[in-house]
Amino acid sequence: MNAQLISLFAAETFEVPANIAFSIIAIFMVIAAIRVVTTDNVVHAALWLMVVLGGVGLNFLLLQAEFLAMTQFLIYLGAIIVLFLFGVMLTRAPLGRSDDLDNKQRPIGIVVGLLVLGLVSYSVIKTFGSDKLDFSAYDGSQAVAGNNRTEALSDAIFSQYLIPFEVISVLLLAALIGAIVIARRD
Amino acid sequence: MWFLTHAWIIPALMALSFLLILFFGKKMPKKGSEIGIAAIGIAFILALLTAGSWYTHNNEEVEGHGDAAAMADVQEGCSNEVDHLAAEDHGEETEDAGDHEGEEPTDVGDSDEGTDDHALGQSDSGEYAAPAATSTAVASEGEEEHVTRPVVRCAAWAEIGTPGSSLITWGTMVDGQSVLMLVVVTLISLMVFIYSSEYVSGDRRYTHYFAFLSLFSASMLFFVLAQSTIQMIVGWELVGVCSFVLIGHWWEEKPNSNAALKAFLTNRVGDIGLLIGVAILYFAAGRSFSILDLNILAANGGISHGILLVASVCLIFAVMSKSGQFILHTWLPDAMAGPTPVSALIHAATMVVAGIYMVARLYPVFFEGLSISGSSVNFLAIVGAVTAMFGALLAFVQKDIKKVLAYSTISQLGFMVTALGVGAWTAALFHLFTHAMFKATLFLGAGSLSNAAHHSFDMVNDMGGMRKVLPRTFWTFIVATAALAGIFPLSGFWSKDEILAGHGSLFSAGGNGTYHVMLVMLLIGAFCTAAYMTRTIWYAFYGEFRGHGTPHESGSRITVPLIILATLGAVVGVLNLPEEIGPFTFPESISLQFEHFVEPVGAYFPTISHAEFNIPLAIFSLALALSAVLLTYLYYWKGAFKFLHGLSERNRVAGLGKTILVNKYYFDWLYTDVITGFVKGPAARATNWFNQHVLDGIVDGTAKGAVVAGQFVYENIDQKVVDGAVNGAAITTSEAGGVLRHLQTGRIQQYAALFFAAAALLAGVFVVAIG
Amino acid sequence: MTDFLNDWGLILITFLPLAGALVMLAVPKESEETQKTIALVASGAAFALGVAFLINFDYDSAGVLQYVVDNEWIPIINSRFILGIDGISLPLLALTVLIVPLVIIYSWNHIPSPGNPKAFLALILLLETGMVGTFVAQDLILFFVFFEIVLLPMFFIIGVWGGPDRKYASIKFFLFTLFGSALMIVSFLALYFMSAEQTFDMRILQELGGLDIARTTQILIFGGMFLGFGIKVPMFPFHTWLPDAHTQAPTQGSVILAAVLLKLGTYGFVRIALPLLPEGAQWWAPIIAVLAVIGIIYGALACLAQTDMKRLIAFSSVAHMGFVMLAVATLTDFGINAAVFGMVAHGLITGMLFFVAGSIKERYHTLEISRLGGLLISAPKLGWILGLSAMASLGLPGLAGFWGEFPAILSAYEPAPMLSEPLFRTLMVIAALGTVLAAGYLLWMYQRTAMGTPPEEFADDPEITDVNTAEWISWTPMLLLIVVLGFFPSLIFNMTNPAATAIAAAATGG
Amino acid sequence: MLLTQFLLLAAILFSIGVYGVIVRKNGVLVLMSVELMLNAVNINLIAFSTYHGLGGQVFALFVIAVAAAEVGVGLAIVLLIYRNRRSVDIDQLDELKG
Repeated sequence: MNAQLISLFAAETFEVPANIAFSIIAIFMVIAAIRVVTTDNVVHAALWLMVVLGGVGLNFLLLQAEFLAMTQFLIYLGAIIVLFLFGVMLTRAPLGRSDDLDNKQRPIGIVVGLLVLGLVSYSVIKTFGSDKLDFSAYDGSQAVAGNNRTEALSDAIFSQYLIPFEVISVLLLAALIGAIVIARRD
Repeated sequence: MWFLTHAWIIPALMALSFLLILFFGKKMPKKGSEIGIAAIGIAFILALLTAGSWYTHNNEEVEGHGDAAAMADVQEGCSNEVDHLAAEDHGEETEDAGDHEGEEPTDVGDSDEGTDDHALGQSDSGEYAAPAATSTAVASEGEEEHVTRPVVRCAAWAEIGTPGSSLITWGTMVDGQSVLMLVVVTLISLMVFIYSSEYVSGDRRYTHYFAFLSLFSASMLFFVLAQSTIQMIVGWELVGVCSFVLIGHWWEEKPNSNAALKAFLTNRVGDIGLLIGVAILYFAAGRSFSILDLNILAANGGISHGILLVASVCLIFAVMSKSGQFILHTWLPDAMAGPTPVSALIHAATMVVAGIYMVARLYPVFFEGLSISGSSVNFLAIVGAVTAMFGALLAFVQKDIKKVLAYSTISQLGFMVTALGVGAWTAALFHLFTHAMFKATLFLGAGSLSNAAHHSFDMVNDMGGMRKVLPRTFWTFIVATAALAGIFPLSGFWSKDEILAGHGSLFSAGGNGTYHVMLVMLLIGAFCTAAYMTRTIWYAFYGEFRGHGTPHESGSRITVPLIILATLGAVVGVLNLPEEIGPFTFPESISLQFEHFVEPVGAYFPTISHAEFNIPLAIFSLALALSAVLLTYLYYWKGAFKFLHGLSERNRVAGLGKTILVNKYYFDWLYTDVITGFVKGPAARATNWFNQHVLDGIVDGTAKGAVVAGQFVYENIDQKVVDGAVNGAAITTSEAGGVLRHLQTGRIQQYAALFFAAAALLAGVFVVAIG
Repeated sequence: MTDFLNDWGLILITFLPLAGALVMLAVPKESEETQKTIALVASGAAFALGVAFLINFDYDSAGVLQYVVDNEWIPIINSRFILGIDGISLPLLALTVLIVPLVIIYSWNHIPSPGNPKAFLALILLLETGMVGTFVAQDLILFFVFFEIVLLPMFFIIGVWGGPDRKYASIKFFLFTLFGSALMIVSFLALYFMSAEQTFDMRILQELGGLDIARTTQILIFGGMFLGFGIKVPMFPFHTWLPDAHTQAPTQGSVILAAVLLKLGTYGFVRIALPLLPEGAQWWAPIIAVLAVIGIIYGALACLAQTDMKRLIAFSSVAHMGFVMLAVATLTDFGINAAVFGMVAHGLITGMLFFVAGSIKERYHTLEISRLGGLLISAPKLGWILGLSAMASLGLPGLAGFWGEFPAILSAYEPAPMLSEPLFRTLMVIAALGTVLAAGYLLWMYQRTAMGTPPEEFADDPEITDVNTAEWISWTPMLLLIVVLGFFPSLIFNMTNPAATAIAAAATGG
Repeated sequence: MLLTQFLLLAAILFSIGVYGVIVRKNGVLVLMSVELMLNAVNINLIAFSTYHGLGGQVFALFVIAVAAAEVGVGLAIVLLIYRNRRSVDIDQLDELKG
């Protein structure tokens, strides 16, 4: 497939089903997210979170960031959720329902949340209005074909963003060690 | 010629011997003494060969004329003046005789043929006018022109100052005077080395002893051969330090190390004079240390009289310390704390005459500076005469045989200095020569005596009647004493008489000036010398043995050197027989040989006149000496002059005199207790107090002041004014905080809510108002 | 080889020790042998370079700077990174790179308490960089930087490894020298702003010869330098930090302090103050000479009152540096030659004396002269070495000390034409008197410590042993040099003479 | 597809996350809310990257990495708190109270 074909595919053929898919996914995600912050079962919260994260991954796919999507599935769904579940269990959180998961700031939380939402929505709509997505920036200077987008990504990581990448690796290492140091029994 | 140009081998050999003994001595079968004896033996033979070589060189027909020819053996670059002369002479020569090879002085190098050719070339090309700076002596004598041709070799030592004109050199300056000293030093050293191998055998530091004896010989020879004054300083100080080490040879005992220190420090005091004198002469001679330059300039009016006077007074100061002249003589008797052979070598025969040698070496400086000619008094002569007389008086009250000899040495050195002071240059050196022989004999004899008397030198309490047990020591001692007293025909008679005649006073004529007072003082000194030596012989050899144990004669390694030296001391007088004694005339071939050998004639030496031998003076001084011997003999042996016995106890004046003598004119008290005591005690303590309290006090005070000021600033300004403002602000803040603290719930989530709300509001302001 | 030396020689010799110090930081604290080896290798490499310089140096043109390195450094103040050596720098450079390895060898088994060879050796290497840099820097700011670098390691060496009173001594040392440095940098800045070129380049400034600065200004600027350098020398009356610092410093510190650090001051006078400010120098010369001679006599008298051996040697430094300063103050070629020789000789001899004193302290645990005695019996070789050093110190001919002392006295007889002859001649006589006092205090010290029989308390002390291997290795080169320089002074004078002649000419405006 | 739809979705998720952070008492749940916010940001990043090149994706990747680290450390802290206090109630952590 050449670049033209992709853009064609993206622009027209895929337009409607993608929008439909997005709507469904978005609804599920919003519901799931709300459940995450409102459910009274910790384990359920984790499971709902899984739904949200999966939705995010699907969104990535829609945005044609397939590598990121894969990463999202692998790391979030695979690793982080497991980590949360471990956390839940290790802290002896009540596995069933409990009435004591929220504090008394619910009104404040709602106000602040809506405030943030309103403001962000206002500025997003005001700024971008009805801009259409085009994926031309992905192709940029290089002719992209097949898997080459991932290739370009890796190129970007290991050339332009090499130093941040290294810093992140060190950070990961530090976090790893830090976590061990903090959590170990001594 | 080879020996004259390579005289440096002799001191180098001894220095090598020093190093060998120091590093390998202890491993040798005889602990290093054999290295020393072998080295000094070779050195002695070399010195004799050098002397022979000099004799031939000196008697060679002088080819060519003028000083340039005389200085032809001076290596290029060793002396600016000589180079100057040579260039001048050479210039004239090439003018007159165009056929000459034109051998430039620059390529002389070290080839002796070159210089000889140069001289030959001159003789070929006929007569030349003497250059400007020529010696009038040569010309005025008229007859045959005998000019001394010193052989000078040098090497660059260092260059300080404008390149090309301020080279400091070291090297050898060989002429009769230095050859004489070479022989004296090596001869006495050889005898002392042999003597020591028995005398100090089994000593705790036998090897070191020989090492430093070698080093001493090396330094002394280095000094004697010096080509520049700075080299003289080096040699001068090095012999000083060897003397220090050897006097303090048995440093475990405090008095010995005290004596060593005293010797070194006293010499250091004199060295101030040497350093300053040399500095003055260096600049006066146009930045040159070369002895030849100095002498040529001084002898020919190249240096102003005033400068020469100051320089010679400074140098006399140095002579006072090194040669034990009043008022810096006090170290010499104490120096007897060292082993006896050391006293013989260093403190009688060689090192102490370094001062005499230095004056003789730089004689033009003194001759011109002190106006010796035609005068009747000068500083040098006074110092010498005073020393000669008062030193001899001191010898009377000593109980220690070595101290008697030490004062005798001081007195005899006084004779030499006086001789130099009155212009009797040859006489001084001749006396130096003869004195070295018989005084070494006396010291070594004293050592032999103490060997028998259980290492005591107290002749009053531990000796007596030794003549039967120590016959060889006795007879050599007698001969040397007679020589010292100046009994005809032993060597001392001839040399002393020459000195006396040189005063140009009382019966004699032909001296450089008329030094009446000095002559009288020397005659008193000579009288005393004969008397105290007779006294010494009485105490040591006659009467009953007062010590304990059974004394015995020393071994052959002690007695053989004694016999050799005594023989020499007896006969060397013939080396300088006068030309005529009354009706007798000695053939030229045997008269005044010493003078011809030693005394330089030429541009680098002043014109001095020589006194004739004078029969009335000789008879008078001989009579004085004999009468002294006789009177003392009567006093001690026959118990005559009863009223004199115990006089000092009865008579106030005599008692006072004796007290003064016993206390050595209070010089020791003055130096040790008053001056040194003051410097070491109050002066040093005051300085230290000043340092600790005043200077350090200022420093510490400043620091403390800074701290106090800081504290003041801190307490008043910082704490009250600045802090006041700060505190005021703080109090306000704190009260406001008290109000606001209720906002601080510690609940993170509240903070988060506030944070998000605030952020959203702020962003809203931006978006709505600006965007 | 020549190219290499030209391009890299001076940079390497200056910074190799620093590199060694940095490498040493990476070595774990426990592996002391490695640390010592690194220190030795670094300073040894510097020494090898020093030897290469000595061999390749062009002695015929010792009066001009050689091996010049000239790079941009701080363009905003027109300060450049200029290194170079001439006949004045070279002997001192050689002395420095010789002494430091010897000190490190000596430290092999003499690390002073409280131990920690890593820090100790690293500080010594840092010190070496500072000292070498001072001798080769040809830019005033660069010179100042190196001059100050020296201060800190020495402060720590005294303050950490010193004797019981180390805090007082180290702070005194630090503040004293810092005070001088402050005035010195002010002088440098004044020189910069006053001179036409607005540069710190000593070569240019020397060429200008202060011609464009008014006489009174020169005198003031020289005054600042006088304090800065004079404190370091140290000259009377700024010397009081020296005895305390020496007494409290560990042996190695004392040796470096005496051997090299004091020379920074005199070197500053010769290299900077005299040629850059001729008229100031001529005004100050009599004052310097008088203070120098007071220092000679004063130091000697103070020595006589000391009861502690190290303190005595410290005061003798005051006296000896007095000779050096007297020679400098004559403003003659003779004097400056004598001064540089005197610096080298004093470095070797007093360094040696401090080494011996340190070894005695280690064996006897005291330096109280009245308690010592009989060293020649207890440890004969140590005693002889002390004797030789003492003899060299009192200016015995045939040993190195003489060639610093005698020419100094000599030069005072005929100072530069614009100086008062009677004054300098009087000073000459007084200075000569100082040589007698020097003999006095050194020999009395020697008599009381080395001669006689050992006192009861030390009679059979098994700790009192003779010179050991490390000591032999570190001392032999110094002892040899003391003797060799005594007989062949031209080894030094060959280097210094052309340079000294040039400086004397610059200082007298000729 | 419009850019805005993704951005709005992200905004909603973010606000919900903010709500969760403010309201939830259990430490683990707070962390989950934080994850919500981070994912919202990621969506934004990817959406914008369609305009501006791969940088956005790269940063999203980094955010994921950092989030993983954050979760790790955060959970460790929560664990520690639990171990010390037998509770993960954030309400009780009021040492910061003035």
